[in-house]
Amino acid sequence: MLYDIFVDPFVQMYQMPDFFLQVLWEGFVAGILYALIALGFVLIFKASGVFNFAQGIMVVFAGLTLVGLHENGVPAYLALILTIGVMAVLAYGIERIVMRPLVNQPDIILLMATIGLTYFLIGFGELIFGGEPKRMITEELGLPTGSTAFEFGERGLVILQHIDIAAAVIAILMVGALAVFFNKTRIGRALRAVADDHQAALSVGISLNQIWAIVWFAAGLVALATGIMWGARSDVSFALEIIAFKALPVLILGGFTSIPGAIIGGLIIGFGEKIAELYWGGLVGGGIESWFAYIIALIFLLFRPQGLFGEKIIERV
Amino acid sequence: MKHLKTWACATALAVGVTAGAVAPQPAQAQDTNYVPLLTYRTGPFAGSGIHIANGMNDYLQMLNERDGGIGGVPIAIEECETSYNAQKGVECYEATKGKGALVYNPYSTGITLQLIPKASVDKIPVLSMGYGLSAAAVGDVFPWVFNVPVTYWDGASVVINYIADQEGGLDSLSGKKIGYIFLDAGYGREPIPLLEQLAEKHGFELLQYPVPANQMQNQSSQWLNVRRDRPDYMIMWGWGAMNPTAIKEAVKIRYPMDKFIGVWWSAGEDDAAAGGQDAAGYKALNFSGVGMDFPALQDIKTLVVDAGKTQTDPASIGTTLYNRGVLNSVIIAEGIRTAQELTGKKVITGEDMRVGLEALNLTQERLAEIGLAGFAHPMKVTCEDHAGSHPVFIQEWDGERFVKVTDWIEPMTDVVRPLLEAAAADYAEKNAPWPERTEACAQ
Amino acid sequence: MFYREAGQFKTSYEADQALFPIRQDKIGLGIILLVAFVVIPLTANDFFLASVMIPFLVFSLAAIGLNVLTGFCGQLSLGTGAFMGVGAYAAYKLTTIFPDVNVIFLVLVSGFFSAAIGAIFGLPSLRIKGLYLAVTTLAAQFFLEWCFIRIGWLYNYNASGAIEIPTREMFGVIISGAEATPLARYFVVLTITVLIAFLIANVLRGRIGRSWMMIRDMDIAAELMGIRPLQTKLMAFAVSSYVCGVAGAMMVFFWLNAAEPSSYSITLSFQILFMVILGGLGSVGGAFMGAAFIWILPIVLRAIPNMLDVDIGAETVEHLAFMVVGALIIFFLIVEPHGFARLWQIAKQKLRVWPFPY
Amino acid sequence: MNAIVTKESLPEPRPASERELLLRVDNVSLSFGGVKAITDISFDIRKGEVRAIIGPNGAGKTSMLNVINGFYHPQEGTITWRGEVRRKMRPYEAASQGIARTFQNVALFKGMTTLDNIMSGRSLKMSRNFFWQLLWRGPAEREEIEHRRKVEEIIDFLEIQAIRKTPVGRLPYGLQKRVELGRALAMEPELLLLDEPMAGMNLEEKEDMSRFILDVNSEFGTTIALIEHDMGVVMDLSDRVVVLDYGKKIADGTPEEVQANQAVIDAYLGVSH
Repeated sequence: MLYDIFVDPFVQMYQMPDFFLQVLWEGFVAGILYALIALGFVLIFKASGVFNFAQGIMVVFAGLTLVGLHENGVPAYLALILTIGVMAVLAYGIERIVMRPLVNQPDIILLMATIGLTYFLIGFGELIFGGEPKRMITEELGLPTGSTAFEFGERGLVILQHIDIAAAVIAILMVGALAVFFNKTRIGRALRAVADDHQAALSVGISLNQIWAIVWFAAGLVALATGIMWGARSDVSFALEIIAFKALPVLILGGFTSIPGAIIGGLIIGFGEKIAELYWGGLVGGGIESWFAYIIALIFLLFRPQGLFGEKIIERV
Repeated sequence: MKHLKTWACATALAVGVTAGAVAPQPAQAQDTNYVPLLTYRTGPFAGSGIHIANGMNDYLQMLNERDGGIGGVPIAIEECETSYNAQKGVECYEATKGKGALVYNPYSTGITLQLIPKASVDKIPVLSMGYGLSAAAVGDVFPWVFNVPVTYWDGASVVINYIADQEGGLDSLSGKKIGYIFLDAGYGREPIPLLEQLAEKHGFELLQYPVPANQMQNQSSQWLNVRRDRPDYMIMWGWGAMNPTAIKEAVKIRYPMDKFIGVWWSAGEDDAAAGGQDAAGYKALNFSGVGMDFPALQDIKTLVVDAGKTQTDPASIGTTLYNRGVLNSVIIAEGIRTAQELTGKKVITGEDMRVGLEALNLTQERLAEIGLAGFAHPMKVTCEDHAGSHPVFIQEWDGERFVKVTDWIEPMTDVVRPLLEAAAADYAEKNAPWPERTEACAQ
Repeated sequence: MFYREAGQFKTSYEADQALFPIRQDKIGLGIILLVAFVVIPLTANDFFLASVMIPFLVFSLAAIGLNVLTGFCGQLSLGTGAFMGVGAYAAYKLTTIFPDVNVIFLVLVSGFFSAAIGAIFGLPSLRIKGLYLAVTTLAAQFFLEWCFIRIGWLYNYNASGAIEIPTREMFGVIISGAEATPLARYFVVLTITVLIAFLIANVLRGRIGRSWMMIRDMDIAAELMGIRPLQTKLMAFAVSSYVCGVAGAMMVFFWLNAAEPSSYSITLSFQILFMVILGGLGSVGGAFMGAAFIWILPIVLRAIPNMLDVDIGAETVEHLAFMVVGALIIFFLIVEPHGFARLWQIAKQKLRVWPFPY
Repeated sequence: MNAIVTKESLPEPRPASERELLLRVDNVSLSFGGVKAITDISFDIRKGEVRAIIGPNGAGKTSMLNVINGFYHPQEGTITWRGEVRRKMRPYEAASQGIARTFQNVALFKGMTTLDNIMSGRSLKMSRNFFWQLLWRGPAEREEIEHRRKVEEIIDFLEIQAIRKTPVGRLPYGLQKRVELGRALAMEPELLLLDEPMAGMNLEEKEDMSRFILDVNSEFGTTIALIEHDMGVVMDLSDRVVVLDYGKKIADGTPEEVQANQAVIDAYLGVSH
């Protein structure tokens, strides 16, 4: 037993290095996707202090809109543009109808409002596009399919999916674009001001409503990218929502306000759960992926409640 | 503290609102046979459920349009949405049983299990066609439950039989590795005892890859494990969104698709299409006809679908799951017809339906008569055997459609039947006092 | 005019601290109990009892349980479904181990198992607050769900992987299993729910309930007033999980009859959470109203097309129900964050001054 | 000076500095990640006195109270409470030993009524366990009523009968402060820490509050340590004053002594160090 826990997994990693590399790659890809979902959370949390539970469903909703439009005869790229438009309308609507009347409410109320939003979007999405899973229009969008295999060692093989590579590239580009947006543009600077202090931002003439609509839209774009990538890996359906929960432990590790934190947290969870599942999961019958990330987060919280990058919390009275 | 005070309103609300709104609709008019269909067109398993629902609905509707029902009595069809959710399943059951329901087809193992003990109490049979509790095939213990034409254990043994054929006999299974990837729920776990027993008997190694229900779309770990273990064959027990994801992942790790065999619930065109051309060679069990070259299906197309009387997408007629739904309705319809013949009544009850189903004898000739020659294997239900048929065939995905590649393959009845009987006895014991069979055998 | 407390003077603190200090409320409660225990059993049909009242009462109890934790103690939990599952599996195991013991007693005992599990998962609450705590309860949800599937002992290694409820009787009346009439099951569920609701209301108005609200409203101040945070929170977790566990056991024993692990999934957690939000955080009465609303709304929505003879697909109604529930949650959070319970109080306030507007 | 009621108008048995020692702070230092909040502070509080802690903003006054009731744990130094030396203590332990306090920004339980808020101060004195609470009738109810009587006395004393059943969130600021004082009094503390009890009040409210503080001190014999910015109030109310600046003690003595102290004058006038 002890051998199985402490020795055997490492022996396996050493004996099958190609497989270990493949596991790392899968962990990396999963981590990138978790990080993308988490990124959407962070954007909104930074600007408005709202923990957007609906981010997961926005991923599905964006993907579903894209595929649904295409199914109804809209060409792929036009569908993409229209979907971006839909996400913009959605962002504006959420800001106007949900967020604005709830300004200054306690966190927990805002969280619950986004849970309500989640249910609304599930019903709305299924009502319009139907409840069955849909195939992502990967090829139509010009995204690469297929895979490349690298020989490794004597009979080793590492297979990289082109779509996964594309996901990684797009994720990096998005993070880069967000960094530029936050640091170089006027709206970006305003966003950071809002994140620091709502009142102060207001007093220097920044329109909170506008800013919030913009962050929700940005989160919507991130959701769309995530939806396309994850949809290409499996299917677009509301069952994806449960996977979006994985962003929560990611956020706990990375902190709620840190974009690099979201990325690193995502990667830790991605690597961690794949390695745990493949090398240790068998000991308890496998399938531990469904809860492993949460337990990591829980244990982590006990020792470092402020997250990886957060500062130590000093309580005041 | 006035917290309790307000629950005044709660009950008032509950009573007031519901009493008006959900008062049971009057029982169906006396000149119809009422068949409630528990379906799911939404929820995580909608992808599979929609086609089944359409197939079931359309065939019965076609009978109404073409023949004016069965034996001259129209069928009252009512769909009730369960979303594959046990809460709603029970609600649908309670809402429809009072209207003279003849038979229930829950399309969910969970809901089937809830209904099994109720069937004998409420005198309405449960028809779980190729799903539910395998042990229910033992008619002596479960007089009210039918799982024609085949149980999961039959299916699992057919897969092993087929693999043995490919390898040159059951003896050559020795030393082979067979992987089993399944939905980690009662449904996927059910075949494990049989597979384990066969593994011991024939000397192959059984490797298990459970897929948790909330990880259906995130299977890369399971398939990495497959890649590491390199099983010679893979068997899949999947449903809903699990199927297309699994096929994609299999393609991804370059698993030889011709050695990948799914159960009949993993046999949907949509499932295999997720892997596209690369999935060519993927095999699945099946017991209902492939394609739409059957007169009855043509009738459905002209009388129901083209007439705009259903939600069915015309392209889906003839697909595996749609045809599965049709077969389910064929069994219902033939059960009603048999019951009418045996009882001499036109409008029958659930009890009559049970008798009809138990005497169901769907021969080649009869299949041809109803315009479905070769659509299914002949079925003959007996009082002891509520599965009544058992053989299944294997179809293969050629990149665009499923093609039947084997003839009907017999299951290992010698292994399966004792297991079924043991399981039935176990069920009866655990649910003691389980009622003895009192229903007379009509044969 | 009719609802007025003028002229009702309280001459003792006992009277002032009663659950229903106003006479009309006492009468109202009496009428409701009369309706619940006498009128409904006499008049309702099986569908109303089995598919409306029983689920409504089970959910009400679960919502009271979650309300203790979230509404009164301020600890957000998304693991309610799993805690209910612990109760259900514990009750199932107890009936197999002690087949001769009264099943109601076993259901009530099963709550202690979920209380213990709840307290264990409540431990991090000492250091973790708010949203962070929600994640730890998600850990409980997913981990326990996995256990229900993986630990065969929990479901007696049934081939189906589900728990199936055996037939049990009390005083010669069958109260569980398929042969139990809806009426018998209704009485059992009603009695347990009313009893537990009453006891919990007692706890909430006393020292312990106050200490939970202190933690909820300002944990630091509460600690400086001598409240031990860990003890108090753990007690809230345990009491809440006990109530949820009993509700979960009742759910399978007196309602569903058989349950797979997926019956206790995160969907159930959200269902209960919505009942608590809509009913009103921190209100026992609100739990009943929230449960009534969330459970009955879809039934009514489904019945409407039938009544109007409009042909709407069953799934469309389902989607609409999702949308309506989601929209209503947002609506309530915006307009009246305290849910139905506060609306009811406002209505009573208006009634008190009726017919004058002020 | 603002307050009408002054300490001088009340009888005084003997000078504060000679009374029995209640609490002594010895060489306490506290820092947060390198930032020093309190440096090497020592002073004492004696039974029955009104002790003021004053100083400019950021002088470490609130931190000092937080140290006394166990909310912060000092890195160095000791606290002697009724002759027992302690260093680390949880806030609830401090409360159970008879230290109560109010807060700079009102820290009432916003979702509860005035009555419940004050009842919450009785938490430590109530003991009926969970099972009696479940039953309610009998011991739990009797206990509740017994404490309710005590709370009603406090309500009468603070003249807030009319808002008994009002949720405190809806009360004006001045009344909230009064309820908070009531809540602390309900604990029947030996030592009552008041953190700026008159901040943000108008003249009339300040006078009321001053009267309550003096009444508490004289009628219940409660020892009081208070932080206050209004120098007039401080000078009128307190027996002895300790002055902090930049986390250090710069003066300690009677109001008259402190007023004359050059270091205090410098600190308040902002003379550079």
